[in-house]
Amino acid sequence: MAELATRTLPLAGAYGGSPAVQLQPARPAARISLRARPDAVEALSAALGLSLPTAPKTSATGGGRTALWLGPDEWLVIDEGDSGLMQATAASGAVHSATDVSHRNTAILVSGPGASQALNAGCPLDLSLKAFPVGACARTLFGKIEVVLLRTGPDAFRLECWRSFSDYAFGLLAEAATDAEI
Amino acid sequence: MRKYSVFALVKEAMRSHKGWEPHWVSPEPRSSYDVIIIGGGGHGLGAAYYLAKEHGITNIAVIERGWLGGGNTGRNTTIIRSNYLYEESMDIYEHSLKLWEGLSQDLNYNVMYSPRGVMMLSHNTHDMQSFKRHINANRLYGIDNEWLTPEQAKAFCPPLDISKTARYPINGAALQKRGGTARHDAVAWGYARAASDRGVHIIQNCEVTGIRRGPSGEVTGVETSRGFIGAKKIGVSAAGHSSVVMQMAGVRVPLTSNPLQALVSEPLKPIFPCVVMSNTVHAYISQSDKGELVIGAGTDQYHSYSQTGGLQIITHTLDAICELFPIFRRVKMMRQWGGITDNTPDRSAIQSVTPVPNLFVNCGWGTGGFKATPGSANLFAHLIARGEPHPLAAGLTLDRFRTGRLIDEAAAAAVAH
Amino acid sequence: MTTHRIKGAGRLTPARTARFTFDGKIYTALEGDTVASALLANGVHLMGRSFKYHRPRGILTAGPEEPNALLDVSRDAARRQPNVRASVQEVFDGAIIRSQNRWPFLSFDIGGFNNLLSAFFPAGFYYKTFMWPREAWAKLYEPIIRRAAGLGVAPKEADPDHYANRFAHCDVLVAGGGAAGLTAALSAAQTGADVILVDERAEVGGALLFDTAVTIDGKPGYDWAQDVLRQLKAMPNVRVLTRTTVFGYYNHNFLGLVERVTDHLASPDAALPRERLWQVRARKVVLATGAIERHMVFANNDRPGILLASAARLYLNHYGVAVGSKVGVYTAHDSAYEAAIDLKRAGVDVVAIVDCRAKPGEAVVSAARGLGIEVLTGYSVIDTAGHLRISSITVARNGSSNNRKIPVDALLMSGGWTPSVHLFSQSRGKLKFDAATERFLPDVHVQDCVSVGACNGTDDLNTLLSDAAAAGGGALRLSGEVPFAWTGGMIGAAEGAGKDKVVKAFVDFQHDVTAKDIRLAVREGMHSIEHIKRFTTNGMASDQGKLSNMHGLAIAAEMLGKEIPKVGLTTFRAPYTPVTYGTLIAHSRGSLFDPARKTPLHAELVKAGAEFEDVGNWKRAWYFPKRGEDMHQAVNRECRTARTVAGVFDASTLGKIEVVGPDAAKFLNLMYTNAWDNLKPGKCRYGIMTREDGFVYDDGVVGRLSEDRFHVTTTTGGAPRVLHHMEDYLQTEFPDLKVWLTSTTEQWSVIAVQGPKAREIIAPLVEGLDLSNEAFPHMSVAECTVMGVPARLFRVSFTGELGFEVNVPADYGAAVWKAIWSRTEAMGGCLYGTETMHVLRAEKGYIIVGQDTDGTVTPDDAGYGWAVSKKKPDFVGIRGLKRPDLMREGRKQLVGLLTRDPAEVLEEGGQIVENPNQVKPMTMLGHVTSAYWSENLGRSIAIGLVANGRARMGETLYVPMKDKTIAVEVTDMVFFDKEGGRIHG
Amino acid sequence: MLLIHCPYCGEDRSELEFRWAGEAHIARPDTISAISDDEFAEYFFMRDNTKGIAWERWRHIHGCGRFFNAIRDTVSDKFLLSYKAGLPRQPVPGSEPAAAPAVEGGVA
Repeated sequence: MAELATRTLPLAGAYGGSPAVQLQPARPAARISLRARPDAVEALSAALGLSLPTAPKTSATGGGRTALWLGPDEWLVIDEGDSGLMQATAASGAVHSATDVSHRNTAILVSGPGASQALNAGCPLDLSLKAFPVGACARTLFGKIEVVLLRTGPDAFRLECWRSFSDYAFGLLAEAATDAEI
Repeated sequence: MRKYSVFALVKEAMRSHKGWEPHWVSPEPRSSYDVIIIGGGGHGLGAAYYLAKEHGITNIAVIERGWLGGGNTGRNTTIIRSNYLYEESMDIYEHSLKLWEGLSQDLNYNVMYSPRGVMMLSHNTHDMQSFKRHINANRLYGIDNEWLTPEQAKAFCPPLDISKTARYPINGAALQKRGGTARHDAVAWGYARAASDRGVHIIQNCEVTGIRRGPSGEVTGVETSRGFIGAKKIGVSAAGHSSVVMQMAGVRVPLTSNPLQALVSEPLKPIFPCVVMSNTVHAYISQSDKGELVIGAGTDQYHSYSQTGGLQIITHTLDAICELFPIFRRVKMMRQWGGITDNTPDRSAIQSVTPVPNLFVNCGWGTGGFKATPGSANLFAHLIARGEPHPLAAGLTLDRFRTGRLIDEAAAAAVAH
Repeated sequence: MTTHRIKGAGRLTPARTARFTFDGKIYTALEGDTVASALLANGVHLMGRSFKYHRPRGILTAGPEEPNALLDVSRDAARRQPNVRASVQEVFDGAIIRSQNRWPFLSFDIGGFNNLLSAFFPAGFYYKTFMWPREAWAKLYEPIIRRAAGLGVAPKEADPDHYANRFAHCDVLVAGGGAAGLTAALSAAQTGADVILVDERAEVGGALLFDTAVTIDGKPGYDWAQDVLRQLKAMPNVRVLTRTTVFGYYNHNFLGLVERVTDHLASPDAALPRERLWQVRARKVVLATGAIERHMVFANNDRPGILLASAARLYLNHYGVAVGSKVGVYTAHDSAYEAAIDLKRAGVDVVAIVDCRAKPGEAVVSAARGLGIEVLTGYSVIDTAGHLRISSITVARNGSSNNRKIPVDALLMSGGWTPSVHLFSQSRGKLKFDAATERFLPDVHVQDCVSVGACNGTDDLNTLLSDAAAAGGGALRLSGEVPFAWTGGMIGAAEGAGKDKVVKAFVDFQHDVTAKDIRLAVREGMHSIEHIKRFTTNGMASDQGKLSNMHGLAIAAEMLGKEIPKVGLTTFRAPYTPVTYGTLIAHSRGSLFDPARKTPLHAELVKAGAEFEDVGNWKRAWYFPKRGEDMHQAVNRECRTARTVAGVFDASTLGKIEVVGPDAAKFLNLMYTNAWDNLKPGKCRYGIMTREDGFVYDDGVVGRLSEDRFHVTTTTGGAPRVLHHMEDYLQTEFPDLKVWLTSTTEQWSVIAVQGPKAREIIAPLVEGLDLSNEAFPHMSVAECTVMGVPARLFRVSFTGELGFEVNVPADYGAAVWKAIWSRTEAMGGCLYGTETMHVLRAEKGYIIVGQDTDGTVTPDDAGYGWAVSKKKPDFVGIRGLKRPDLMREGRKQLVGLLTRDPAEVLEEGGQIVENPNQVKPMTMLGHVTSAYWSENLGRSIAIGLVANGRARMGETLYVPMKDKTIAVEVTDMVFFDKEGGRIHG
Repeated sequence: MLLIHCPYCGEDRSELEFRWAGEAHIARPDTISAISDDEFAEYFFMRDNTKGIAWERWRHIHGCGRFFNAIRDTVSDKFLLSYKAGLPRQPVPGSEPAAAPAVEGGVA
């Protein structure tokens, strides 16, 4: 049996943040980009063990998995536990497209009183709790890259981006963190 | 017209400049003219001048919606060069550059043509291939354009950063020494004065609202905000508004009018000797004689006649400029504005007869309008006078979009594999 | 040095001082002083030289509209800032300040000779001369003019400071923190709305800072303002931004603000940005931008010591500084009287108030006379004297010729107040001209914004307070008193500077534009205000016409015999005041200028000593030099080794799109020129994509993993635009197809192993797959396991050798790469980069879209006519391909080019001609698209686009270069292993 | 910086998230292989380039990813309506009697 491959994570050893903003590369997670028409939502929700959100800017969690609404026929499903996402959707019996993007994306956890200010250094969205409550998510821009934002708490966000943009994302967050007030 | 010279200036200084004549006459429009040019920018006024000077046609009216040179002529970043790629482009832009070289003397009006050199920066292998293709084609066509090493580029333009640690290090540059800048307002006023002196009527604040046509479909004149004015021939030279005017004659054209923004810095002592352009980092810069850094970039993405654009275009432009010239980061932006560029799918102009008899169109110059002004005007005059294009402008037909014989200057610069 | 600080006046604390140098001399300022107030306190008025005539100029204003006192301010060599307004820059301890635009000294400037010769330099003189001889303009005249022009010196070093950006949203943005702004902000804040209040000064209050006689809510104006500020700062839904300018009002209530964070601090915290750019989307905007006092236009109105009346009041009432000891006043507006009254009460000798109006406001006149000040109504100042400082004014009763000289060391002037409608105009609001008061005022608000206070032409304090409260939307009700209701104001030339006069009555101080310049422009046929502005450059200086626009317009209208609104108004453009480039750039610098995209194998490539090149925003391994090899030697070794043993290459940047769904094959049939429904799962096919116009747009290998799942690859540069192109057609032209697209470019590390030993290298790492030719032939794809990891293995080759591409989930790429590379190295194989990849594929005649094609090349031109399906009823490009010019004879076609001299390597971009001796402009047949030295063939090879190329096999053509002409033979494009056996090895 | 209403997200978003995609309601001819050269030039190249009320396409590329249509005044840059792809050309709000088909898109 040939030796087993090990993982080399993006942002390994990345360090930054300020008293107002803590930055932490997220643990590796399983992810699928799920696309389907509305008529397949019920079957896919059952297969995944959570009810896929159908309203814009919303997410849903269930069984350690989180599903983010990205478009009328598009979700990003993240599972930090064991994966099995592809197998689950395949068994749903619904017509759909599921594509493993676990390694395409990586994520940065942004938390602290200055979290939304740091994000607003590059993101044009209104990140007040009123406009972007806990559980809200959106694909948007952060500086010169595309990201997916999920608010996980009043002062906590998960920023998903493609692997090759993660140095840029972390660098901009680190610089923006020093400019955020408590 | 009174000849301008240092002697005239001294003489007038003695009597506190009371004796200067108006640049142009602003007559009431006649009932009809032999030729009407729609659009009082550099191209329109120039065409009237060359019709009078080279084709002996002087019963002409140039009709301008607002004030002379108020469109793109007064809003561009005044860059002049002729090192384009395709023969059709080289023909017309080199014809224009040769006219630039003698324009002040021809018009007896100092348009301040300043051949300080236009340097296009190469940041990667694709840029190098593209520029060398231009350089080789230009050489065989008799147009000066030379390849510089990064060190030579730095010597020619000292503020340039050629360090290898830059995000997109410079691996060379293409320099056209005869390229440079000129004073845009002076081009409009110089042509207007010379045309007016030869009997051309210049009619401002007169918006064309319709094109009237005769029994066999030929043009017979224009409806305007100041009444109907007859014409045997009509030349449309309305830049960003070309689609609007051509549709008055039922002719559709392949244009999109986009805002093109530019900005100037506060005036500085001389620091920037030439013109520098970069496709990859996407910006271009020169310093005006008053000392302002004149900076321009790409168009806003959507079609608009608002002559304003988004702040993000300005910030992205300045990102690029300060990446190339880090010492300018503390300099301040004094003013930003926008023009309306008429862009064709292949980024080459249209100077052509149209399906409507005696209706000629000169448009689609996009971001290349200023540098083309004398050449375009000169050849458009030939087209209007003779009814068929001058050989140097033969390729710029409206029909090329039917046959597919495009002159794709845009593709030549597209990003690589 | 006598101090002009008045005991007990102003609001600065005398204890805290700061020292700075101005042109080498050391001065002392109080903390909170601006450079202007500090210099005035030390009796210094001379601060600059004008642009054209280099006339000595003093501070004129106390705000951002300052045209004269532009200084060079630096902390150290790198932190040096030109063109800084002395009236805005606060003094910090240790500041090094220099005057500009003068040589050798401010007090003695050679440039001043221009003033003597000014008769020869009227507006627009440079259009009339400098035309002989032809080259002289660029070589002689222009350099001289450029050296004289310009004000400050550009910094010489890169800026070490950093800047920040903040997108923000609010319900109400209030521009201006004066009486109106504070009221609107408090009113809005009390409704619970999110409010941002912005003021360009260090302290709120606006006009209340100098107008000490005003009381609001029973308190002195300044105290009321600071009290409201405390209330606002205590509210969580309010953000107050001082030292911040709203510089731009863009579409849909989007506003650009610049906050000056550290420029006033002696030793700022290194973590702080120097300035912060705010990009605010406001639901509603309240413009409370006040008004700017105008100067008077009269002969020699520009000597140092001549200031705006309100400026003198601010220097006295806020900074405690008297601008002079023998002060004259020349006015057409009542407000100047209060300046005289304040100075008189502070013990300063106010020698005379000259009011050009026959009947000014009685209250202010009697108040002034009550204090013993001589008030001359119906008089005018018709001249001034004094070189580096004003020494006297000459006054005369209007219409009479006998005049009288009054010695002064300062002259305050007021032509009245111009409502600041800059931001309103930027919001594309429509202005109207109020003929009674000769003011342009907001008329139609186009965006969700409202103007309140002086910028709306509201003079009465209580109307202002109620309008502002209403604009805020809250229940706040305030009232206040003012001692005098101001009347008056004039625009245009004053007495003694009329139509027939040739005196220098300055309209635009910085650009030295006089009243007679504007009249000259009108005489020369310039009748539009835009022509007049551009011909004279009136209003084109760094203060952008804040003081000069209205005067210029009035003088032009008088010459034209037209109503002012008929002459028009020039456009107010962003920014309101100049904005630092660094601020607009904010974070986009250095490594954050543009993302540097690296593949998952990047670290390994660096360890292996790779040189990198930029491809789009990717960093790609270019070549792997060993022991002092240059690129040429490294590439030759890599090329040789790849074909004799094996080469390993990082192909991760290639675009990858997963096309999934029952209609996947149908969709690909529409998007690519070739057919896909007969491609069996486990097989691959090379696809060419065109747009509707029929020109090659992208290409790549497509692998079918199952009935409804395709793994589509695109060029590196093409990845985003191909996906966008596909989504465009899928969503709008073929919406009924059940298929979806997902970008997987970065899901996979892609390790290409090419060469005779390729199979031997990867075999031990691959489980669950028979790699033999029979089971896994060329152009196959299979899902398997590599080193225990789920992988996709492709049997594809871009080198013509036996080739595999190992696709493993990205994070595993480095480990798999190390394993493959150690086995390859042991067998004598090599790593290779993009340069070698280019050579090997060219040896096989494979094209590169974007290099061999440039958007004007059809599939047939490129020799890929076979890939265009003849059977399919429809695909994108099917009609475009059949257009006349794309079907005509003589199109440029890709062909091989072999130089007669095998050692000669052509230059990519070289032009190809039939007859090298033809005279220029030559007829060109095409150009060299790819050219390399081929180590494997021991000679140079090239590919080129040549008119009618395929019909010219064996012909000799020529590539004329600068110093030589190179003969080439037109050949087939495949140079190496023509029978193509190796790929099936 | 424009503020654009995305009919799928049901929210106004900054122009940075969008990409302009040309004029709307230029349907690709059904049997495109059979049309004339003139008809192809008309379809692929010729444009109204309207000064005033224009029907155009946008894509919320860095958002929900959907193409949609919008009505915008190209002089004031004011959006009058955004509506989902697939709907026929919508009338300018307030200019047509109620007979026009139900407008699914949101109002800018």
